[in-house]
Amino acid sequence: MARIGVFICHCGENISATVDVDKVARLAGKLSGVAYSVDYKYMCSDPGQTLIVDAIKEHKLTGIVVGACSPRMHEGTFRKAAEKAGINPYFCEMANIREHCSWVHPKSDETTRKALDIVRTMVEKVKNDTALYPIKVPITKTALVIGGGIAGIQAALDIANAGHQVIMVEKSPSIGGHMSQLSETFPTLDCSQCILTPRMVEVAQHPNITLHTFATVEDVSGFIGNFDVNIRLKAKSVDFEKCTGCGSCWQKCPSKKIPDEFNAGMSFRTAIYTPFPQAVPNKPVIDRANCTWFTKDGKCGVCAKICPTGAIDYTKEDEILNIKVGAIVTATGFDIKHSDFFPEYGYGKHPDIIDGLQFERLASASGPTGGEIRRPSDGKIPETVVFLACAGSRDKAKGIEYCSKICCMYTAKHAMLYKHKNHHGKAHVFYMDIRSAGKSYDEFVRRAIEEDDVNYIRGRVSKIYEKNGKLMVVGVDTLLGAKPVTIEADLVVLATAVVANEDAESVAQKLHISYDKHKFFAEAHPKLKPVETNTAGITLAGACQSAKDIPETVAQASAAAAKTIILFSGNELTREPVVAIVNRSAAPVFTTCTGCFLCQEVCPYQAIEREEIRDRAGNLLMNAAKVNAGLCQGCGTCVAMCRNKSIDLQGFSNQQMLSEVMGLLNVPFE
Amino acid sequence: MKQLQDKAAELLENGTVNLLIGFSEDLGKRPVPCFIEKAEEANILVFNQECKNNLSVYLHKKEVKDAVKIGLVANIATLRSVMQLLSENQLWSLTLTYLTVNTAGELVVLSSAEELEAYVQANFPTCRPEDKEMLDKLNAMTRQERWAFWKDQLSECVKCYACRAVCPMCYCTVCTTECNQPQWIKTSADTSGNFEYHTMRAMHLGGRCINCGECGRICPAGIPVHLLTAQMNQEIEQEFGGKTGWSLKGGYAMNSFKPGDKENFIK
Amino acid sequence: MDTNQYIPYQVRIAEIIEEAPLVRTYKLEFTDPNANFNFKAGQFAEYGVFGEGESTFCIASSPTRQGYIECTFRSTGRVTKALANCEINDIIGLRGPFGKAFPIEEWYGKDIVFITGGIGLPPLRCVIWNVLDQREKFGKVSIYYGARTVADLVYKEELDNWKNRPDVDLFLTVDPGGETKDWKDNVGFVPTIIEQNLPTSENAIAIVAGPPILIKMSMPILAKCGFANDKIFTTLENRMKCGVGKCGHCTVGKTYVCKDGPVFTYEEVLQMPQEY
Amino acid sequence: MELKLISTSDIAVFVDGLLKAGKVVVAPVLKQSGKVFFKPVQSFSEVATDYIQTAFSAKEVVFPKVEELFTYQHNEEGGLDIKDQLDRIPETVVWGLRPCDAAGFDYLNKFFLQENPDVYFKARYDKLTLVTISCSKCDESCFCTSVDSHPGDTKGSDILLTAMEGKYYVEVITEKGYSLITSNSTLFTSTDTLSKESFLAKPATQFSMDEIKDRIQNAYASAEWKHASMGCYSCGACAFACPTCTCFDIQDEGTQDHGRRVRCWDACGLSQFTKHASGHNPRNTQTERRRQRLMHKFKYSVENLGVVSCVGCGRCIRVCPSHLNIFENILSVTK
Amino acid sequence: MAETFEPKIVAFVCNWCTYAGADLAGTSRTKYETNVRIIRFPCTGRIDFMLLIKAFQNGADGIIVSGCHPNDCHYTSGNFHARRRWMVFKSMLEFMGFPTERITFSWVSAAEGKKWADLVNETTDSVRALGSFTDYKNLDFSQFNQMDHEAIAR
Repeated sequence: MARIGVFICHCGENISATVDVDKVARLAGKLSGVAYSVDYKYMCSDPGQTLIVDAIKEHKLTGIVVGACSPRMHEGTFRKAAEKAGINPYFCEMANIREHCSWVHPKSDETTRKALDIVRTMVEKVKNDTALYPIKVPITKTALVIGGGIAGIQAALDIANAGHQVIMVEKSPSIGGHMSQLSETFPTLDCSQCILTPRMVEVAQHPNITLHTFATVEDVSGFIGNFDVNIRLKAKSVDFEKCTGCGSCWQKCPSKKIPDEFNAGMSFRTAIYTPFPQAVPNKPVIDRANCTWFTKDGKCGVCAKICPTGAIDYTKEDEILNIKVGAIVTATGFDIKHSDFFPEYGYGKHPDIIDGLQFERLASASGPTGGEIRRPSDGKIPETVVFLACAGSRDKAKGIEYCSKICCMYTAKHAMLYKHKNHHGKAHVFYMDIRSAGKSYDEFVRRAIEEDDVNYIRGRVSKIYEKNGKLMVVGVDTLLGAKPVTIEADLVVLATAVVANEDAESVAQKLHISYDKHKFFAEAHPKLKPVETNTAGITLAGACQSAKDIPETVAQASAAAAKTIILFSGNELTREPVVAIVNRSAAPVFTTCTGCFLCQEVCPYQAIEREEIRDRAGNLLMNAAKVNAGLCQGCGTCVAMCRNKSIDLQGFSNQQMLSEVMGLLNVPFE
Repeated sequence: MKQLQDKAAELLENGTVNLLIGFSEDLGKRPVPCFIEKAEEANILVFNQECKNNLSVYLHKKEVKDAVKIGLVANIATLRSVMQLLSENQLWSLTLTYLTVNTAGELVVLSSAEELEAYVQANFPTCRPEDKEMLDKLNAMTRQERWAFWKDQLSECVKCYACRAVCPMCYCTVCTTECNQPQWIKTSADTSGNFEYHTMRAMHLGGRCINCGECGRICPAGIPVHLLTAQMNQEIEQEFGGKTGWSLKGGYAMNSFKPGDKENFIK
Repeated sequence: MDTNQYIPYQVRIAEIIEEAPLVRTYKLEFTDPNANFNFKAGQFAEYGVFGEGESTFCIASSPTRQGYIECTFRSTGRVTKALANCEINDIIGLRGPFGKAFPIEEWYGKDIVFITGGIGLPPLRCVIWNVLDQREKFGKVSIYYGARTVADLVYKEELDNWKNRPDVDLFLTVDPGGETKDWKDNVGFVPTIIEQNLPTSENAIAIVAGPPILIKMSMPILAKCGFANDKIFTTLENRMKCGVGKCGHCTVGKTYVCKDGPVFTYEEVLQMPQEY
Repeated sequence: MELKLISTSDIAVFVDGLLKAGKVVVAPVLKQSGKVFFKPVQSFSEVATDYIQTAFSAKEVVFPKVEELFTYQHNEEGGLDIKDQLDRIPETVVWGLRPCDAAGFDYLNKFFLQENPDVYFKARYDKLTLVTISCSKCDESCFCTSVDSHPGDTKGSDILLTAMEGKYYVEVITEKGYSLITSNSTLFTSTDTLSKESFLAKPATQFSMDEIKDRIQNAYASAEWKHASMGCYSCGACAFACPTCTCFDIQDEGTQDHGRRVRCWDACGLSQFTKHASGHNPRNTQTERRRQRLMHKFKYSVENLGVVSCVGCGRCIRVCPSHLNIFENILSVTK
Repeated sequence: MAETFEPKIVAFVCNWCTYAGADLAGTSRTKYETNVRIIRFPCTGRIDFMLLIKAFQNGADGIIVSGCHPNDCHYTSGNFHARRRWMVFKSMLEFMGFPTERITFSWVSAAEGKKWADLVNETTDSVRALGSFTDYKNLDFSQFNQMDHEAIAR
């Protein structure tokens, strides 16, 4: 049998006050397999640890049990001590006789007996401990950033600046995301593009960043440190090598009636286009769905004719690019509900009922109106504008219980912008609560109310209808005795709810990350792992996780970058060896696994793979499960699932757990 | 019968199958499993209500596996178990052809998993009335009465493992009973050892058992072991839905969950 | 009343030698001073760890060495693993001696050829010492022994001892690839080595033990040398439980390896069904 | 041999008398499963009378399915206290077993005691008296007449009862038997030899040992084995039901500190039976395993102990999940 | 032991919630019955039903199985799988006539030190009321060993 040392700690008085530590140590010494047993005032103190180290060496102990506090407290400490003494740290177990015994029971024989039971149980476990060694996983020090919005940009720059390769994938023709559409930003009212575009350019020019716009993630396999990703490079129909970005093609393009996404559909673009003047890369792509060449097979072809460098290539096909990366930052961003979501506001049929993003474009100097706020229907400057906060958000009936978080602030901003541009105009804001937590946020709202006298009405708007050229906004003012109010407006701006992208679900499935019922991606832990996902090596940045404003997004992006950089800081990833393994043995047995693979489904981490076992001639002999130690987190659910005990969990093995039960219940002699 | 024999002969003749597993009659005119490799032997085949054995068990047998291309004369329970086996990634090394007789008494030949699935779903068996009756009887008993019942029954178990041997779902090369590091199940056939063994077996088969009832039928001690799994399947179907041996995609209730699963028994 | 053959002696582990990876030798002393455990070369015993069970292997020490027994085992299964976890002074169970021994007396005056590989040496070690301890009674003694790698060779000191003895021809070898830099002996499979140094068969006995493949390969060579099948001895190792010809695990045809064996002449082996 | 008569009505008195005398009486009992098992009874009223054959043989009385070899307990000196249970075995009467089972005991006796006597068997056997009842009925699985026995065979019995209308014809074969009836001698009246024939069942004779004995010699190589064992599910039902199967396994139950060592039934038909720790299995296929079992019954045991170790009780046929038929197999492999 | 029957109760708990909860009970010095012995698992999903059987067979009178509340599992879904397993296991034991009231399932989070203490007390009381668990112990002889014992009794 093994030679086990038992070390009973007094923890000052904490244990010895109610437990007869001397008796425990004495009786533990009689247990079979226990070669040495002692009690001491403070085991965790330096002399205490030295005592352990010396005892291990002197008595050639093969394992130790420390009867002291909770393993959650000092397991690490004593395992280090064991290692220092030259035995594998996993031959050290803690017997929790403080939290689970001395602190919760009065001084009595019972308490002492319980302490001894706990010690004996762990002795039995140690007898069945095995040497475990940290698991090393090699790491490809390249990061994939999915999404070229501010979140993606920030993360990419941080990682790249730390000296690692970054591959950025953006589905639209230019990076920049929603932020590039914004006019000014709260609470400082500085111009969004002025602060964003330099970052965009930095990305484009950064030696460590490879940018793929007009591209999407096709599929992802592999695991932390070793992802294998296929990227679909959509056919741009323009050879970026040759294209100089002169722009003559889109100036000449005949099909000019395509709603412009960048301007939220309030202006038109051509079929070959760059989304906006400061686009990065500033080179056009052909929108094949709307290009006459493709829709009316081969007619037109103007752009090809006039292109001075002959960069146009209609024959280009989508390409699949395979890349190997070690970590993935998911920054796929968000979408908003549009006015057509609201029956009570006329299903967005009325051109002058617009959403926040459209207002941003109206207010933006680069927008369709050059920054003058004119209403879409007739281009008149509206005299009265009504802003509706919480349009859709916090509304069970609409299936969106959550708060979209940014609306309160940008509504205030919008009202302010309007007032700054039309001092005589009237701005009304319907709101439920003003949520302006955040640095100098509330001051900003107060400014809107007090300095720019925006009229804030607490209440909801039940309906909007048109009456002789005016939009009748019918609501209630809950503060002034809940009386109904009706405002005749020229323009209504809905602060519509922030929602997940429509393709969020499929993206999540490709990445094997979980998502909540609103299709926002789920973090690994709501408090302690807000950036990681359940799939090791994949992090979240920005509004793909939940509605966020710019500073929050940037902060999280940097956090995601930090996580990635930490992962990249070593050449290999070292993980706790407490992982499941499927047994393997020599021929003719190979393994007892029958390859039913019922375990695969229970694994939350997709850590169970299939292995084909073949003979020398290459004939398939059997299929067997195999645990990817890089992915396994050691929950052991598969172990309890496995009918013939082919999977076992290192550190909590069947042998160990059963021995604990047996040891606990079979009292040898008193 | 003639039809069946001719078809079998044909399949053996044209090499669609190398080995045909079916039923023939022994001296006592009881249907017994038979194994036919030559077309001319096909005339010994019989198929009737008395053909109860679940022949899919033989598909795990080395001597059978070696034949690779196998024809199975099967009752619906057998076909259902094949479905379950396929969903559990077994039988991958075999090419199977199934011969059965439908309710109208016509011969049906199924030569692909898809055909099999369609046929099984169309003719899906319900819980056997005699089992249902016993289950209700037992469930109506008091806890102590049930304990007494099983104690008396299981005291006769000698651990011959016939129940395991005839079970198509017990295909593990090393059963938990043979795992000895650690030794989970006492080798002793004393009553507590028997309780252990049968509890374990039932737990491992719940949600996988296809209710063919063979284990109970053949128990030399006459223990109705099949009731344990029948009860569990009933339970599982009620609570979590899903039928065993219904779909090639599987759908094992015990390796999946719904956030809203019943938990009224949890404090 | 007859002695109860299922009650084990209690023996104390007096010495532990790490022979090779997973292979250990224990020197065992009887706790009961007047236990009369008289064994002959080739017999085996049941070694038991209480709570885990018993495992079967030969007695590796020579009956000419009294007062203790030695056993050498590789930890593979439940019991041998438990045995391997034992420490000096631990008590283990011992039942035996069981089985037929080598008819050493009949070999007086003859040349003895030992052929073995890997963990097959322990069953022969007992015979080897038995022979060497009464060296004068025998003719030439040659030992052919090999293992997969140098590390897998067991009884390393004794091998040196035998090597340096003028009255023993030791042909030591390791499988190709198993050699180390400072390995001076042969490289190649045991049968090859025999081919290169053919023993003379007249008035000689050959004893072969080891992995089945080794036995299979060696037999034709010995035949070529002119060894008659009844002059070749081997020892079979089947799964055993009782050791007294009752439990039935070790049966090969009608033969109970535990009581009719484990020592057989090659001729006897050929009579049996090939189920071992 | 003493010959007696006892009236059917006195049987109960006799058995209950044995119980009163403190003997343990093991007799056939009908259980709700519809099968008949040997059980210790408290009164004759529990004893089943109308049965052809019990589900399992009576061998459990001398060779329990679980035999506790000894218990062990770590003592403070670091050694172990080891105790066997041999002294606990009570005087036992097995009532109403069939002649085939009794013949089985005859074989068990040879097997366990001829060489390396087994103390556990001996302890139980010494305290055992077998009261056999001849068969008046049989079924298609019975074939005792094929293995040198018959429904009125006295082999192995201490007392053989044969039912004749209103009374039983009592053949007292051994000392044990004699002492049993003297304990209650008033119930018995002496008689001359009577002919049992007309009261005995007539099982079909499948073959005669004489023809088999020679042909079995070369049976090992027969190609028929594969076919004969194809249907075998490799369970242990036949072996466990068999009155002469003696294979067992030895296992420890408990911790390293204290527990017990038991021997429990094992079967050469189970795939793990011969498997080495290395995974190498000398009898890797069911064909080899079933051949071993049948050859043992009809050839090896003859060579080792001079007797056929099949008594023709037919249990293996009745319990076999796939209705493998031992005499069909024997006939086919000795063709 | 004292004249009143003191049950042996084994608690199978997960490391992240209930074990921590029990630690919290300790740090906040919440007193409770001494009858419970805790065995620590990484997750309720790891708990093999065989261990419960083994515990009862080796003399446990009651068992507590406890882990994270649904959705709080450190490994996201271990407790969901466990929950199904227990539900089926329990009903199966009931079908076999096993006194399942001796098993208490519970969710105890790392913050619920008080709940842990209460759980232990309640379970101890109820099991104490049920008395010693003998059903398994009484099984523990094959019929013929049983016979031996009767014989010795005479």
